[in-house]
Parts: sequence; structure tokens; C-alpha cells
Amino acid sequence: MSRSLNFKPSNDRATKITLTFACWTTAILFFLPIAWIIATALKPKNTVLDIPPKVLFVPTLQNLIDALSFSNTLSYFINSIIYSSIAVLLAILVSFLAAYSFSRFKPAGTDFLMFLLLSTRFVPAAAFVIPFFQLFNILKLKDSFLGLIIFYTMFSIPFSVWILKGFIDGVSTKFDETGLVYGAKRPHIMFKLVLPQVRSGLVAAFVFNIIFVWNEFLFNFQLGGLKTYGIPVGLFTSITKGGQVDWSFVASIGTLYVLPLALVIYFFQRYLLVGLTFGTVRGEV
Amino acid sequence: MKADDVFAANPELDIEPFSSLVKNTYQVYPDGSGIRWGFPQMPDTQGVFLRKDMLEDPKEQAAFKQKTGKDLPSTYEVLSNIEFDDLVEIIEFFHRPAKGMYGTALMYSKEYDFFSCAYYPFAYSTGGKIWDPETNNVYGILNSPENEKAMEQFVGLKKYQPANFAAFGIGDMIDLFTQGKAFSAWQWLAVGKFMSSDKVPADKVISIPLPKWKGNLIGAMGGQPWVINAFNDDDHMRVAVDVLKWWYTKETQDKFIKENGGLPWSAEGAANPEYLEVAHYVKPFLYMLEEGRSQDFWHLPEYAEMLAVQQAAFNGYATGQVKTAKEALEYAAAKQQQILYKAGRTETPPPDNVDSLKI
Amino acid sequence: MVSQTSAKFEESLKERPKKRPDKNRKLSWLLLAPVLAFFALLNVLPTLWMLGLSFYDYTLTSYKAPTFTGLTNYSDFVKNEQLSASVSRTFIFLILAVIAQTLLGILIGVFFWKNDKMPGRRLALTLFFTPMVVTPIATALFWKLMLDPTFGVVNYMLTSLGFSRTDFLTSSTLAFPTLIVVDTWMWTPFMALMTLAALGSVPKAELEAAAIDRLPIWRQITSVIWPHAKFILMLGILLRSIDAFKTMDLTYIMTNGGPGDTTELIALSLYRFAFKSFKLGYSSAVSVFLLFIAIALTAIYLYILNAKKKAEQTE
Amino acid sequence: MTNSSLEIRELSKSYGSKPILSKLSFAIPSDDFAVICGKPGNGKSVLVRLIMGLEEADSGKVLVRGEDVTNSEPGSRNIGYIPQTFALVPHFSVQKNIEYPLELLNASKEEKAEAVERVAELLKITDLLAKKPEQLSGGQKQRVAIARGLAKPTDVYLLDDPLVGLDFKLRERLIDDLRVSQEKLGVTFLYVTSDSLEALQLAKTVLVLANGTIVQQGPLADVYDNPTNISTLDTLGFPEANLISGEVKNSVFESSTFSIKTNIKGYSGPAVAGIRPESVLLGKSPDAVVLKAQVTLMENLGSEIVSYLKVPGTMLKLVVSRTDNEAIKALNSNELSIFMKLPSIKIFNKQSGQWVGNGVSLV
Repeated sequence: MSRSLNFKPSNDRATKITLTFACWTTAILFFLPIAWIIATALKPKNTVLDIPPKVLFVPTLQNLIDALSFSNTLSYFINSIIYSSIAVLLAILVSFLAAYSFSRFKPAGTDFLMFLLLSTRFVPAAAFVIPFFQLFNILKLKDSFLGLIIFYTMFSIPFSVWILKGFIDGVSTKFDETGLVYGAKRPHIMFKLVLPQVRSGLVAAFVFNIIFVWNEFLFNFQLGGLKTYGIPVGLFTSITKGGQVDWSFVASIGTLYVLPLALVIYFFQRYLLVGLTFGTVRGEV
Repeated sequence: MKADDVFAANPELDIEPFSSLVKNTYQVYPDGSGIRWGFPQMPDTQGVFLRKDMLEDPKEQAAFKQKTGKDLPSTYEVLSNIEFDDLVEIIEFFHRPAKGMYGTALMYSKEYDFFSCAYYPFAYSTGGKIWDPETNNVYGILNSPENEKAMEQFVGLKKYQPANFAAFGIGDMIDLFTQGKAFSAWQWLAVGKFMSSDKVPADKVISIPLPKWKGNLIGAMGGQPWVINAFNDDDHMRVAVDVLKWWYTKETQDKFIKENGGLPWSAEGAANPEYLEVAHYVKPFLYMLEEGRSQDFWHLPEYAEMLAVQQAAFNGYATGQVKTAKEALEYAAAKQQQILYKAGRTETPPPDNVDSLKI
Repeated sequence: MVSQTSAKFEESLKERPKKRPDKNRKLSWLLLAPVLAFFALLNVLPTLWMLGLSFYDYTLTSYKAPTFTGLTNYSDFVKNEQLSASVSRTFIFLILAVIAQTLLGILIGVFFWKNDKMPGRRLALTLFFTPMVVTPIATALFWKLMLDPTFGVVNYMLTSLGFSRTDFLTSSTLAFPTLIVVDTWMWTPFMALMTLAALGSVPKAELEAAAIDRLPIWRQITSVIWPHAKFILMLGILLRSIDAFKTMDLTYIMTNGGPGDTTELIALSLYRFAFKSFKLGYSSAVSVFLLFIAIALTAIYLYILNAKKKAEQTE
Repeated sequence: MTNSSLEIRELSKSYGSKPILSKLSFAIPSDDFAVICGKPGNGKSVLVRLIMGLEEADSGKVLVRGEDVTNSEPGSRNIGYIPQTFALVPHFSVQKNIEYPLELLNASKEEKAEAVERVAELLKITDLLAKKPEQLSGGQKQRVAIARGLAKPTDVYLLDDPLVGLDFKLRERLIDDLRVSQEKLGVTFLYVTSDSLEALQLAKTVLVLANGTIVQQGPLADVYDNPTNISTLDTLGFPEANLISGEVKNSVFESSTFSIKTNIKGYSGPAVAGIRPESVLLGKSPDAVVLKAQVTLMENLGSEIVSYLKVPGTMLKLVVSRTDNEAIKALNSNELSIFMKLPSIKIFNKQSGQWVGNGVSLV
């Protein structure tokens, strides 16, 4: 039995080199299609469909500039940033309150409510669009930031509650009790004592949901409008120019799209892991 | 809301179209009622784009002559009256897949109405019908032997196309043609401006109407109208009418046709010699727009559902999932009959086995 | 030192102490209120709406007012073999894709986990994770381009290597497996991430002990790793299963359900009913059906999770 | 008893059908250092939570400074609190942690600075003030927690087993500090612990908690020397007391180890004789129970050695000083004889645990 055949981080040099090679190869293989998109964005427009494909070319930023200056692209980007960040922050705030309540007071039906919350994320989006569309028309919320923010707040609540509850469960109730004994009021305990201790959970919930909301297309498309469309809609509605797919445009938007997300993943890798497991794992990836 | 009401208040918008096709396709509902709901925006008809430079190449002409004993036509006058079989002969001649040049490209995609619209001229021109607008019946009409033969002929052209022909839509054909990989493409004429590139510049392209089947030709209609949403408030309504007024001004139409590759459709625009000279695809467009030369399909609220059914079945035949054209047509006809029957548009029920039909 | 007990005190002991007004109970619901309000407005309401609609014949494009038709929509749905085929196709897709992603994800996850100090690990993981965060609209479109027989780089490489041109997306035999491959590309990183998380939940000491004892690899897995890791892995499989069941972007963009209906998954059919045909009643019935499947999957997972909790409590 | 700082009256609490505390009562006068000592699982932490108001009693009352606080909020009871787990807020500096109770009272900057200086000096942590809790060792954390508890300007403090889990040396030091602090501040400490050594070292007054109630309360020496309940003997003292089961008949205690005459009146039946290890002596003596013994195990406690002796019918523990060479020599010999003075043998009712009498003479 070789030493490497066990489930602990390896120290053996040969194994390490093999593993490093395997990991990097895998990473690059998976990234290749994305790399192709980025390369396409940097290629001169008229060489995109060349066969054999142009691998060596003088990169140009023209496509990116064109994409950003096309129609409303820039404002779609800004819209995306506005509604996704406000909605996710709002969701985290209300989710924190709820998660605190679930964790500390365990009101009747806690398990059931948590289950209900989670199950909503599993309904096919198309099923809900029409009721929402009609609801938004009745409430006059269509194509308004208020409407989108309300929607995406709900959209972000289930996972936020789950993640934050996991984290608050991990903070000893001794803090609450010590605070109570010294005469602290509940809001003080929640925001001054507990909240700072679940910072990782807050970041995880933020990272996790911002990726979801940033990528959400269908509802933005149906509930939004010219004032409030986000970048996925911007991309979707401008794929074709004159009947043909504008590959440079798609690639440029794809590139502009992936960059912030890649940065988020790079800098908040740990939190991505934490978010995906609802706070049950807090370690390093 | 009714366009007639808008015309009543703004008579200057009521522009005379070049042919009744425009009115019947984009304006009137229900068929034959004369009640107008829409405003013509961008009518479209079908044609074939060809590589003029290849047709005019003396070497090719000589080779063609040697191979077939016929002259290789290269002028609009001759090509615009070409018979289907003759066009296929030329396509076959230029089909050189080993050199990365395909003879032609047509639309077989499942997307939207791509397959259907590309296929309809084959059916219409050989005597096929897709339904009976009087009784709203489909079954027994769509699945006719004529349509079956037409579909076999239509899909039979795959031998001159790339392997993924069955996914072809407007964009794929533009890419193929403008990258210099196809000799010809059966395409909507309204995208004519995009059927050239720096690899295949506009002066190397010629467009013609669809070919004729023993002298007969009926194409499908494309394009779209404007319509005004009846739920608009007064402000939106005013703006909508203002947009229409702007759209129909001479300046806007000039700009649309001369600079943006648009097409004229009004009696006045069609008569404008300037417009005719703007691009090669204006002539075939107007030709196809002549009375009776093109035909639209069902004007019914259920059209989307009916379309989805037949697109899946027809595309299935193109890809080999459905073995025969007969099966594809049978499936589509039965399902469409069911849709219309359920919607209360016809008295005739679908065949009994309709629920168990599968592609 | 026991205090003198007056008669009055004796008296007061007989009655239970007055309950302090239960502030906590009130507070707990007050804190839940915003989330519950959002939930009621944006989930309960639409769900009930959807449930209600599913009993009506309601088509936006017809002028008929919605009419109550009871279970007709459901029976239509069940009778329609085209749709049943679509549902079973979706399950096949789900099973194959999730199995592929899980196995590959575990393998890659273990690689990265064992190599926790490799150079540039963070960057490698970032590259590896990107497929699952970029909008499928862009990636699916580019896969379509890359797989194109004429312009695609994949076919270019295949032909350069002497293989024949392959039309991945228009062949009725290849399109479905091709979609599974692309879906696997997109979601294997997710399962690898869950694997990393699952392995991270195994106490280091137990792993050390297993390594020192030189337990055979399968024993390490069954007796040390699996008991800790299974819940997070199960969670990953659950999330993936439900998402796979909902797959729409990929099929919509890459094949539109074609060729024919060989890649038509139920979410796409649903989308068509709702947004192409505007058959609200019918599409609601389909949605309710999908909702039940999703809830069933979730309930199974939570059942397992609770079984775990109970097991821990009795320990 | 209005001058008591803290008084508990017939407090009862059960979880479901499981009674935890039953009719527990006691009172602690001001300026006392009172230690509640009870073995683990006897309901100490529930008692603490009830006193602090973190839980509600089923019945009974809690009085602080003579005032009924049974139904008041934890924060309004004005008790200084030092929790068992440190519960130092991780994102506050040590200084801020200590100030925290004052912060909540809206104390002025000067008041806070003064209080911090006072308790920091008391607990010798002045140099730690700028640090974060995570930078502290366990003992330092505990000092900070104590300092925080003491920083609250009040006259009643509840210390919930604050030294649990600390190493021996630290405990010794902190025990000293606590005693000094209590005296300097001139306030009431109620200290809850399961460690009888701590109780012995700290208490002025000791309260023995057993079976959900206070079985004995009084000055330390008094309680130690005159246990009125077998639980007291069992709980308080280190090493634990020797217990020998037997029977009382006509004032005579009979067991398989020895039989003696006692001063028991009005009780006969099953009984237990309790002898503290330090009352078991080496050698022989008249008017004492003399037994032959064999050493089975010697446990070195540093300054003392505990020997486990086999005697007829049972085992006995005996303590000798490490420096007592003669005694150690004796323990190593084969022929060993031990004796127990008669008054040091306490007899308890086996059922109720109540003290019934002492030995008076040999049979």
C-alpha cells in the first residue's frame, strides 16, 4: 500500500508533483472554453470565425469598447450592480433577523419554516413568472428598481437564512446571556455582540447570492424594463445583430461578466465554500 | 387596439401598400374581415443569395458548360426565372465540400418558424396546402402526399450543405455565406445587408427570387408589423402614434432604406427608382411581394403552439429522429387539429390516436 | 439560617409565580416578520395562484374567460405521451449528468484536497470554478460555436487529428450526450467544491489516525470519511439534482430541444407552454407537478439530515 | 432577613418530569464570600440561571437586597456576573470587554477608566488591556472575564465556576486574587463550584448543594467539622471521605469493619459511617478503633500522599504528609496498623442522609 493512498493532505514529494500537475491540467481544461470566450473578445472582429482558428493575434480592446458603448449595455451593467447589491444587502439584513430568531428562540415550526424557505428555491422559475408578472402589474412595480429589489430580496432570502442560521448556531448563547445580564437590550446583543461574530457568514451569504442575482435572467427580463434591465438581459437581447450572432459582442460581455466574478472567487474562495454548505463547514477550501 | 381607429384620427398614417400581401399579412385580423389592427413596419419575403463572382468566373462557366452542356447563368434576368431543378444543378456544380465550399444552405432549425418558413415555398409551389382557413381544419390537409413530396425535396437538399444543416437558422446561414463557405443561401431578403462581409463583399453577391417549380412560385411571408397595446395609457398612446408618424416620414424611410439596408413596401416607395438601385435584394423583394407570390400561414392566437408542434416534428425529420416526412406531417397535423379542436376553432376532432402520437 | 416564613409568604408560594410576559416569543415573531412578509407576498401568493390556475382552462391568447375545468389539465398532461417522454428524458438527463458530475467532482475535489499547498492553488481553483458562475447564455452560445462543424474549434481539432467532422448538436444520437457533457463541464466544479467542503468536515485527527493505522483505502472511505462527508455530499447531489431537473438555458440555447425533440427537457416544454402558447392553466399544472418533485427531493434530503441530528443527539 | 444580599426561597424547577431543583432555599448576608459546592449534575448551573433571570423558576422566589426580583429582567437585577465560559466578546479589546457592563449603564468616560484601572490592577492585567481576547492565554482570559464581572459597580457578584478547566498553578493564583478582591471591595460574592478544594480555599460561608437542594449551610469550618448530612461529607473535602455501610441497633453501629457504641438516640436501621481521610491515623491508640491494614496503592499529590488501605470489609483512604518520613516508612512496612478516634466517626441515616450521631466508645 503506497503512502499516498490515504485521505490526508499529501507530503510525499513525487505524489505532490503528480497531483499539482493533475490539478493544474484539470483547472486549465475546465477554463479553456472561458479562455476561448476571452480570446474571442480580444480578437479583431473579422477573424472570429476563421478556420483554422487564429491563436496568435494582436489583441484589441475595440470589441470591449464597442460592447460597452452599444446601446444601453453600460446602463444595464450599472442596473445589475444597483439592484443586485441593494437586494442582497437587504436580504442579508432581514435574513439575519430571522436566522437569529430561528437560532435563539426556536419558534414553533422552525424546522418546517426553514424547509419551506429552502423549497421555494427549487420551483422552476418559469412556473412563477406569470403570477409575478400579473402581481407586479397590479402593484405597479413593473420596470421599477423597487420591484426588482423586492423580488431579488426574496430570491436571496432562503439561502441567506440557511447560511446565517448555521453561523449563529455556532456562536455560543453565553454571549447573549452575558449581555442580557449586564443589561443589554436585544438589538444591542444582536448587532453588537452576535453580528460581528458571524462576519464570515455575512460575506458568504453575500458572495453566494450576488452570484445568483447577478446571473438571474428570466425574472429580470419579465419584470424589468428598459429602465431596469440587467446585464444578462442586455446580453440576451443583443446576441444577434441583423439576424446573425454577434460573437464579438457576446464574447466581450461574457468577458466583462466573468472578470468581476473571477475576482470574487479568487478573493472570497473560502466564503464560496462556506456558503454552499450553509455554514456547516467553515474551513479553508 | 384597432389600427382603423388610429387611421381615422390620423389619416396621414394610412399609407397605401405596394400589394395586398402587406395588408393581409400585417394588418388584417381575422382573415378576410378587413378590420385592421397592425401597421406595416418591415415586410419581408424570401429569395436566394448567390455568389455572383463564382457565377461570372469564366473558368467556372467553361467547366459548367463542359459538364452539363448548358450555359451558366449569371444575370438577374435569367436567374430570376430559374426553375428549381436548374438551380439545383448549379448548386451541385459548386458543391465542393473538400475545399470547404458548400453548394447551398437553407433553414431547418427547430428555432421559432425557421424550418416551416423555409419549407412552405416547396409545399405551396407544388400545390400543397397547410390548412383550410374556412373550416380551420389541418388534419388531412397538411399531411397530404404533395406536402410529403415537397418536404422530401426540401430536406433532400441537405446533400449540398454542411453536416449541421438541421440547426441552420438565419444567423448560421449568414455566417456560412459571409465567411465564403457557401455558394448560395436561401434567405430572407430583409437581411440582405448582412449577407456580405469583408471576405465576401456586396459586389460579389447577387440575390434572386426563389426558383420556380414548373413555373409556379409561392413563397412564405416574413417580417413584422407595428401594433399598439390597448392597455396603454393616454401618454403612451400619444407616444406610440408619434413613433408611427415618425416612422412613416419620407426622411425616416429614406434613412431606413438607403443607409440601413431596409426595404420599401408602400406603393410610393416601391415606385421610387432610387430605392430600387440601393441594393441588389430590393428587386427580388418587390417581385416576391407581388400579388399572390407569397403567402402567410395561420393568423390564429394558437399559432405559437401549432408552430412549436410542427417545428419539432419537421426538424425531427431533418435530423433523422423521425424516419419519414409522412410521419412528421402526420404528427404535426394531428396535434394541430387537436389544438384547434380544443380551442373551439373547428368541429372536426383530431384522430383518435392523437394522444399516443410521438415524434 | 433559613429565613422565617411568614404566613403571607407561605401563601404566596402556593400560587405559581406570575409568568413574566413572554417577551421572547413576541420578539421571535417580530424578527421573523420581514422574512415572512416577503415569503408570503412573493412565494405563498404566487404558489397558491399557480395552484389555482392549474384547475382552470386559461389561455392568454384566447378571448375566453378562464373556466374551471377541475383536473383536466392534469389528465391532459398525464395523457400526453410527448410530455411523459419529456419527463422521463429529463430524469435520464438528471441521473446521467449528476452521476458524471458527482464522480468527476469527487475525483477532482480529492486531488485538490490532497494537494492543499500546491503552488497557485487559489488561482487554479478560480479558473476551475469559473464555468459555474458565468451566465449560461454566454457559455452555451460559445459551446454551440465551438462545436459547430464548420466554424467550431472542437471540430477543427478533431479533423486536424484525423477524426471526421462531427455534428454534435444536430445529430439525434449525439445531441443528448453532448448536452450532458456540457452540463458536466459546467457543474463538475460545483461537486468538486462540495467534495472539498465534505472532506473539510472530516476531523483531521481521525484522518491522521486512519493514515497511521494504514487502513486500506476503502476502509478509510467507508469508516472515516463517509460518515462525516455524506451529508454535505448529499446536499450537493440534492442541489444538483433539482437544478438538473430545472435545466433550461442549456437546451434552450444550444439545441432548442432539438433535433426533433431529442433534447426537449420538461423545463423547456414548460417555458414553451407559458411563454410561447400562453397556456397559463396548463403550464401551471405542469409547474405544480415539478414543484411536487422538487419538494419530494428536498424532503428526502431533510429527512436524512434529521436522522443525522437524531443520531447525534442519542450519542 | 432583610439585610441579606441574596435570598432564595423554596425555588423549584424541573425539566419535563425531571426535577432539577426542589424547594431550594438559602440566604447570604452582605459582605460574605459564600461558596455553593455541589457535585456535577446537581443543578448548579440551573440555579445560577434562575438567580440571573435567564430562566424562569416553576415556583419560589429570588430576592436581591431584600427585593423580590423573581419576575424582573436579567439586566435589572444589578448582579455582577462572571460566567463559566469566558464569553469574552472576540471583536472587543480587553479594555472594551471590561468596560462593557459600564458601557451598558451609560457610564461616563472617567467612570469607565476608573473602573477598568481598579479591576485591572486587582487582577494584574493592566498590560493586557490593548489586546484582543484571541491573543490571551486561558488564564489571562479568565482574569479578564473576572475583571469584567467585577467592573460592574454593584455589591453582589455571582461567579459561576470561573476556574473550571484551568491548570493548578493558575487556579491557586486566581483563588488568591479572588479572595483579596472580595475583601478589598467589601462586597458579597456567591461562588458556585463543583470543586471542593476551591470551596475550602475560598469560602467564608459554604453551602452544600445536593439532590436539588441546599443540604447544609454555615461557616466553612463549622460545616466541614460537623456535617449534618452525608452529602456534605461526600461533597466537601479532599480526598473524599471514607464511607462504611452498617447498621445501628441500640445505639451501636455494626459493620463488617468495626462495631462501636455511639451517642445515637431514637434511630435504628441502616446507616453509614463517615470518616475523613485525615482522621485515619497511623499506629495504635487506646480508646480508638484500631485496624490491621495493607497498602494497595499510593497516590502522590505533591505535598501529600494518599494511600489506599485494605482493611477488613472495605478500603480506607489515609493522608500523610510527604515530609513525614516516619509515616512513609511505616506505610512501606508489611505490618501496618491504623486507628480512628471515636468522635471523628460520624454516623448518618442511610436513607435520609441525616447525621444521627458520633462514635463514643468501643464495644
